[in-house]
Amino acid sequence: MATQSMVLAGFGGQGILFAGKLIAYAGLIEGREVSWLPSYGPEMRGGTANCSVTLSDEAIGSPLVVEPMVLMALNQPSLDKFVNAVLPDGIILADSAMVPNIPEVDGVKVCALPATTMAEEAGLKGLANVIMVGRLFAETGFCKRETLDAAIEKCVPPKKAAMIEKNKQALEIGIQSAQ
Amino acid sequence: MATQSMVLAGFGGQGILFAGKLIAYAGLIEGREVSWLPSYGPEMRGGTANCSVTLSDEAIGSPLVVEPMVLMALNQPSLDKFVNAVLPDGIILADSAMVPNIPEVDGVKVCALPATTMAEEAGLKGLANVIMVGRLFAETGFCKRETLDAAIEKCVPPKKAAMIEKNKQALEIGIQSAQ
Amino acid sequence: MAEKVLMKGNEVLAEAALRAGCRFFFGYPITPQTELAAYMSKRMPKVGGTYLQAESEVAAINMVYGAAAAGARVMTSSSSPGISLKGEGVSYMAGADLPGVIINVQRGGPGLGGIQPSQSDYWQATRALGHGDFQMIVFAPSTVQEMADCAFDAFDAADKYRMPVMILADGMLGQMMEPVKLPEPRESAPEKPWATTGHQNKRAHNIVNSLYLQAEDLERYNRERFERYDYIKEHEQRAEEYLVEDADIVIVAFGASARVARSAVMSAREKGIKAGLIRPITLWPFPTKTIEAACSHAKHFLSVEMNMGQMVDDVRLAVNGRVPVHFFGRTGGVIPTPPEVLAEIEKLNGKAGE
Amino acid sequence: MAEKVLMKGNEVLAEAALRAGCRFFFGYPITPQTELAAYMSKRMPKVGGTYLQAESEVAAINMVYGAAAAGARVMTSSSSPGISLKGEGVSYMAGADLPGVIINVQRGGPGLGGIQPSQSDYWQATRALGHGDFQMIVFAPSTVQEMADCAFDAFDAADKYRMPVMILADGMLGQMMEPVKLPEPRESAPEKPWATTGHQNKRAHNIVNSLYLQAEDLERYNRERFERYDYIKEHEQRAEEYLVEDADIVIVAFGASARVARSAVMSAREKGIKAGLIRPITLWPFPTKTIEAACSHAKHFLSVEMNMGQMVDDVRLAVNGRVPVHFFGRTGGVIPTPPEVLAEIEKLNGKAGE
Amino acid sequence: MTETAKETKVVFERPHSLLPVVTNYCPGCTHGIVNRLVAETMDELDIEGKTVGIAPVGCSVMCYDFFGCDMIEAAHGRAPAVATAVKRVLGPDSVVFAYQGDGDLASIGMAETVHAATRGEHITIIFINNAIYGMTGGQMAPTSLPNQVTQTSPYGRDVSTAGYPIRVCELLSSLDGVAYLERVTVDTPANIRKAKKAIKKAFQNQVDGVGYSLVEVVATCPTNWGMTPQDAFKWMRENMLPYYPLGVYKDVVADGYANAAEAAAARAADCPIASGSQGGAQ
Amino acid sequence: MTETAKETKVVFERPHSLLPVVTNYCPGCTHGIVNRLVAETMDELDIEGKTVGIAPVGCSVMCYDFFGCDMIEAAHGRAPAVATAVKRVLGPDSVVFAYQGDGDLASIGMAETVHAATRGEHITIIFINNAIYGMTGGQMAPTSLPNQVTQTSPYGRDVSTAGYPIRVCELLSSLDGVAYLERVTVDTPANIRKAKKAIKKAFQNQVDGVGYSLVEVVATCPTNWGMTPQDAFKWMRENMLPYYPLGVYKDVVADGYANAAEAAAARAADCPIASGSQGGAQ
Amino acid sequence: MARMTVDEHFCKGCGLCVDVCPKHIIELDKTRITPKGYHPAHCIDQDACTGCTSCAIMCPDVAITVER
Amino acid sequence: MARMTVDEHFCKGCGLCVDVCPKHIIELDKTRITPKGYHPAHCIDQDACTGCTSCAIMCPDVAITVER
Ligand SMILES: Cc1ncc(C[n+]2csc(CCOP(=O)(O)OP(=O)(O)O)c2C)c(N)n1
Ligand SMILES: Cc1ncc(C[n+]2csc(CCOP(=O)(O)OP(=O)(O)O)c2C)c(N)n1
Ligand code: SF4
Ligand code: SF4
Ligand code: SF4
Ligand code: SF4
Ligand code: SF4
Ligand code: SF4
Ligand SMILES: [Mg+2]
Ligand SMILES: [Mg+2]
Repeated sequence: MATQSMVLAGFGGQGILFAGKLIAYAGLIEGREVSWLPSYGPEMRGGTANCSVTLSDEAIGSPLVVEPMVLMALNQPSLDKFVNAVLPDGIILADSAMVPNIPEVDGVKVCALPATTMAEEAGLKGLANVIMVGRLFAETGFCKRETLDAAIEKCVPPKKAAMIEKNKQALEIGIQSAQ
Repeated sequence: MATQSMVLAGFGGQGILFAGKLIAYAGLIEGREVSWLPSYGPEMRGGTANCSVTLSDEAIGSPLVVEPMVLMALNQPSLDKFVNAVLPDGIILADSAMVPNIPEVDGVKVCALPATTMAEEAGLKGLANVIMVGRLFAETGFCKRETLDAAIEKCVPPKKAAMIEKNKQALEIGIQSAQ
Repeated sequence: MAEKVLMKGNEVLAEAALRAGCRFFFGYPITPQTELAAYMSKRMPKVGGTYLQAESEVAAINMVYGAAAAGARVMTSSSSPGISLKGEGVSYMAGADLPGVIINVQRGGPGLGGIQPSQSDYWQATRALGHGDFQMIVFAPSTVQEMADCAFDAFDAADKYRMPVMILADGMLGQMMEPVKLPEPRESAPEKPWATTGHQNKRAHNIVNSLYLQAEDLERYNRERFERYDYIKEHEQRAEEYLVEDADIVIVAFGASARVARSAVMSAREKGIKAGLIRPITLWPFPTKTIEAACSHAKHFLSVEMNMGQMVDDVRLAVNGRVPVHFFGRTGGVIPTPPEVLAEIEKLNGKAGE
Repeated sequence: MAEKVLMKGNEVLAEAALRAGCRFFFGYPITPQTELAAYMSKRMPKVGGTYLQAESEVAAINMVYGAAAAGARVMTSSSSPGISLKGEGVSYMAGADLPGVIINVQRGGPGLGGIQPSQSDYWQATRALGHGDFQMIVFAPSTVQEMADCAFDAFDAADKYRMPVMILADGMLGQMMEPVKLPEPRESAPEKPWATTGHQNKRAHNIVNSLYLQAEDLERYNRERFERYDYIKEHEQRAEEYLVEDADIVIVAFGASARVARSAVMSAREKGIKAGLIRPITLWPFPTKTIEAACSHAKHFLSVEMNMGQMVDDVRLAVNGRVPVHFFGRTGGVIPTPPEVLAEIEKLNGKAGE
Repeated sequence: MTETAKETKVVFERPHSLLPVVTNYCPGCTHGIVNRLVAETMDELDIEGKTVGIAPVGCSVMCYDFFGCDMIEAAHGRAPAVATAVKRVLGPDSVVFAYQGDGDLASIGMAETVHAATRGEHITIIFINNAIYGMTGGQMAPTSLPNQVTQTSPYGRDVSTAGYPIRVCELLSSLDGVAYLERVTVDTPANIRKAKKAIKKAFQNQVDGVGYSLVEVVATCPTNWGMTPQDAFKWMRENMLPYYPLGVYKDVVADGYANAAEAAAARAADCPIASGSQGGAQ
Repeated sequence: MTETAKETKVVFERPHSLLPVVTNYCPGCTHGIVNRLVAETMDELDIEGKTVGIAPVGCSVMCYDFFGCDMIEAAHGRAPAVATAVKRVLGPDSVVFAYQGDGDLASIGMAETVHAATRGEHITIIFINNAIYGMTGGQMAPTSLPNQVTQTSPYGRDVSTAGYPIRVCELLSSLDGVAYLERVTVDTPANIRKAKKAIKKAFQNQVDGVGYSLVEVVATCPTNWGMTPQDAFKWMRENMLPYYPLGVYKDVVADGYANAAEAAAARAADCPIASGSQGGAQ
Repeated sequence: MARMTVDEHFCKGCGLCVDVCPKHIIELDKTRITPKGYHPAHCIDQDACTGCTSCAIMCPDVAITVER
Repeated sequence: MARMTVDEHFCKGCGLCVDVCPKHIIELDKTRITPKGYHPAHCIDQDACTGCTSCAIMCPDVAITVER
């Protein structure tokens, strides 16, 4: 499979880094080369957070994704910041509950889904990020389906069994949203 | 006049650095190149002190005199330390009141004078160092006679007029001791 | 065999140090090495070790000095401004022949600078972290896996040669996660008969010291130390070569920038340009032998750094005029991109025939 | 015209700084720069200036930072271990574009080392006193007279280029007395509209700062600074040449060791050996032009230093492989003697025809 | 505002000395309150134009962008040294303050803190004690409480290995150079008014040449304590205030002296040389 | 000695823990006396074999050659940091002491001093306050008296610019980690005996795990004070002792606690988290 | 007639003003989100405002102006 | 029968023992100078020595041994 390069971005607290980790673990489980790089911004709170994730079958050079195949944006400033960097034939996923203004982009597929609202409605508050990952899977098939569940088991501490279930649910909602 | 290189050495408190300064000032007054370098030993008190003095008509290279033309030794350890470094045709001046054991050295002139005793007898306690400079002048003529007095006036603060006189006296005693 | 896990570079440095037998960590918080200290504070109490947050970087390095004197495997970590404060202490370690590992997860400078990744402490690490004639061995890992491996090598080298050893990382390597297979924990610890552990009335007292008031004594000790350095230069140079064998254009890059350079070399090869990469793994001793070997076919050297041009001096010293040496760098925390480096390669390729 | 007086190098640095308009001195005692601070403590109160003994070298350099920010001509002095502690502060000065003069009266290292003269902080001074991409101008006087002159040049350069400037002396120069003609006191002080003096409600607030959280901003400031550095490299290189014109063997030496080398060159010439001396007066910028010019006739370069070989790298970089470059040094506080250096020259002379 | 302006006037607005800049502080962070109090003080004493502020390294590092006076960003912990020099250069007519966090002031900067205090520098220190390293993400501070969980005391601060918190006002109170020390907090409007009074006094002391003044503000860090701003105040009241009692720890004027120098002289009255009645050593 | 040995026995001789080495101290310097007292203590407590001493940078730098125990020479001012680490490595069975001058301990090393104290490190500090930088030739120390003439206060220490001397025992007494602080002097055999008692107690405390102990010795520097050893003692008695009163400044055991930890806990009794009755922040 | 206004450019939705208002007339507007991602405070009953300034004194972001 | 002896290898002639001896039986020997340049202390009346050890306690250079 070709190298997948992604940028995930949103407000701090929206679970951007966790979403990236989930994807990275999926790569790891499938034995691929993986890198995950957070933007560790200014040494203070607030503002936006983003991370670069790369999955590849070859050794990964720079882990900083400047021109992503995939942009996952959970707020407006993040979308605005990265929208023009997405590669031709790339894909943009935006949480339309948080991003009022989602533009069309030539040669790029844009998926808008109200993940935050969907999460709240499903009793999965705070898991919009995972819904987005589900949708990303549905759109790109960046890994096998079962790998995703395994990745969640890696990323959520075993003690929090209930959370594992909820995460899987969120994933499924995201996947289903593509139908 | 050729370059004169000297090492003056003794216990701390015997006025070694002052003697060197006197000689250096004599050189300065006569418009020569001059350097004066103390050994600033370990950062604690006690032990021996020495300094290198060079007078020259050309720019002075290393101010550290390793092979002196003149060694002025005011105690035994200092004499022992430097005696073998003196150049052929050089001269050693030793205060025989402080240096019990003054060897002969091939090709080097050795002058022993009991400067400390002479100083005490003349009521010039603490000026053995200047007596030694006087003798050095008598032996080598490293400057003009009147320059020596001028050097003393430079080195002793004008406030201490009495000291200036005593220093001049000590010089004279040193000079006379060579007759 | 241990399975691969995803971990941040900073955490891997910490975990690998523990596995290498490090039981004493003294540090002071600073971005972007935070996770390293946080990890240590969690794990040390569990393994009977000591995590101590010192009052400052100055105190931390002097604690390293003390723990090393007492015979421990000990480490500190910081980032650029904090490393500057350790200069005196590291010089004391060198002067007293004490082993210890210092981690610098570099950020942009000078001054408070920024907190984005940088390589602008190269000179400080390889030439003069402190005053006086001394060197440290400097490892420059380029992947999270290599960070784990370097930690072992660093402790071993420190003890073997009785000297401070630095791992020069940067914010990118420290913050990123990659799969890593952690080395098996080390059991045995080296003997240190010189350590000040209390003589138990069984031997003469040991002294750990760097003061020699007689210049001749100090010179003798310095020369002995430099004989060790010569041995290290001969035996410990390390570099990775990537497509260098037939390369016209040889990039030299370490750490984070080497990853970027590697991508650029791949692209260049795709375009038919014979580019290659020498990646120093030890910055001191600098892998001069590898550079020299490449002089036979290289038409250009290009040093790619995340600074204003520092390692390029070492490349020039090794090349010694035989081939032109060029520099490309970004500073202040900007990470160069593969296309930028590729553009430099293409520029040189244009010149190659001249 | 002022008459010549006999003064110690340390005292001359102090007096000349005062005459150059320095009215703020912050220091911490250390041998062998003691007389400098003592002199300042005597004289400053008499001229309405401030002598303040700081609690440490760290505090002292940060006081220099503060005084410079407030627009003063300010200086600190120390010796090797104390200079290491100033690294962070100097890097901050560079990052905030603050002028100030730092004196290093070097002693033997590493560690506590010794108190005899040394040149083993060359790399630290010219490459990396602190973290990050920055440089200082470094003056290396070789006589007491030149110490007086350098003090003026140092303050002027610091203000002109808004950067820290170092005078790199050593224990020998600091402790020795030579005749000196002190420069006339300077009257005018440069305008510093950027200084934080209180805006008196007349202008926007001034900020002295080195923090740039956006990597691109930090890069821009760094690049601007390096453009200044390039200008300085072009315009401020200084060196003295002695019998270089026809020399086969060109010694490169600065400060105290240049005096020794000069004696050796004289002896060599007496023996009919065509030796010459290039004496860098600025160590950064290094006088590469002078070195390069000598490449046309030199058969050998010999770098003579009071360390284990540091400046020799800069000579090699300038020579760039055109001529063999050799090194002779003593370390730990041992001052090389003219006969030793002569012996090295003779050795090279034997090779000269090869 | 324009319509109602005839009848009403503005009774609270942003002080002039606080620039209209959005701070980098987290929501509910006490740094913002204290920044404002300092700015109000500058306005009320009309000293913005002759004041130079020193920003620390800590969450308040960028206060150089917030205060209207001239500002200097100091190295971590060295603000007192920087302030010392600035005051020496600009002289008694200037006003120099440093704004520091607990890591900055009481850990790495302890030597500079003690020495600026003992020298009796005519400067004002505003000290924010939030029991944590805020900027770097919540490590243990010298003032973190026993058993307090932080990033680097994950099992709670174990005083047997990590040591005891430092009470800064108590520590500095023995030093002769110190004129005024008060510990305040800002959890309610009433306490904020008291804090303001203390801060104003600390600046006024400088204007009057009384000596070194420091105000310690017991503060919160909602983000790194992992609490809402409201809960953070509650936790602070319950745990920090018993450990760091509010109040005046030193006030030489209240003690009946004109300034720190007079108080120090009284304390050294038995010492001949200190009383000037005898030549020095040497 | 051999002849008279039948009838007499040696009642005073060089302690075993003090090697038969001529020190670098000046004639009449109190460093020599205190070095001996430390060595006697090691002999009497039989701890030479498990003791590691930390030498400072100062006139006593070379005490690594004088003491019979293992020795480490620390960077100027950093002895407490070095001692901290050594003690942590060697554990409670070891004895670690630092021997420091006033420049070393109270100037450049102030942060390390305060923090080792507040951490309650189980170490012993012997602090020689001779009101001067001896080793570097007589510069002003943080403890130099007001008006004292030194190389860098040539017109007498002007407290208005050079600041006030620091009283170290008073300063450290507010810190919870501290178990024992006493100020002594060594100008007479009687005072030397008292000093010995204090030093021995400071070591015994460490053996017993009571906590951080520091003994400040008001000392002389005949050389840099420019006096005979005898006159130096006189000057010290007249000027230093009024400024630095002798006595015990803290003794948690005398206060009825088993150790510093107990005393600290009592002081923090009102603070829920410090008393362990509540979880931490976060 | 008193009046408090919140400058949403500065407000970070910390809610400290909400708790401190003796008249309980401040709320965070959960329906809105500022460009920085916060729910801004606003006065829900201007007429009840006494102009006591408590909210403004408490506000860490100096987002509140009070007129009276 | 008490006895004090001075080891001249250590004595620096500081005179502190001289002042402290209650029997006034210690003097510096002005006629002699040690290799380090000091006039060493010596007991001028061993019979008067009480062995009180004051001199030894005071001696900064641990040059004195006292027997009793
Ligand atoms: C020399 C140095 N060491 C460490 C740091 C990293 N650092 C930045 S802020 C900070 C601590 C901030 O804590 P505090 O002073 O309590 O301020 P707060 O953020 O809590 O307001 C540290 C350790 C640095 N910038 N420089
Ligand atoms: C970093 C550093 N700064 C300064 C010095 C120089 N220095 C050596 S000893 C000393 C002060 C000694 O004074 P003190 O601690 O009072 O000890 P004393 O000699 O009086 O016993 C200083 C400043 C040094 N060696 N290292
Ligand atoms: S991290 Fe804490 S101290 Fe820093 S701004 Fe946020 S709440 Fe305030
Ligand atoms: S200089 Fe002073 S402190 Fe140092 S050894 Fe001499 S008398 Fe003692
Ligand atoms: S206190 Fe200020 S920042 Fe917080 S919600 Fe109210 S207006 Fe907004
Ligand atoms: S001014 Fe007083 S009454 Fe009005 S909104 Fe603010 S707190 Fe409430
Ligand atoms: S006290 Fe000791 S050193 Fe001093 S004179 Fe007496 S024996 Fe000698
Ligand atoms: S032991 Fe006592 S009596 Fe004997 S010499 Fe010493 S001080 Fe005098
Ligand atoms: Mg804090
Ligand atoms: Mg002292």
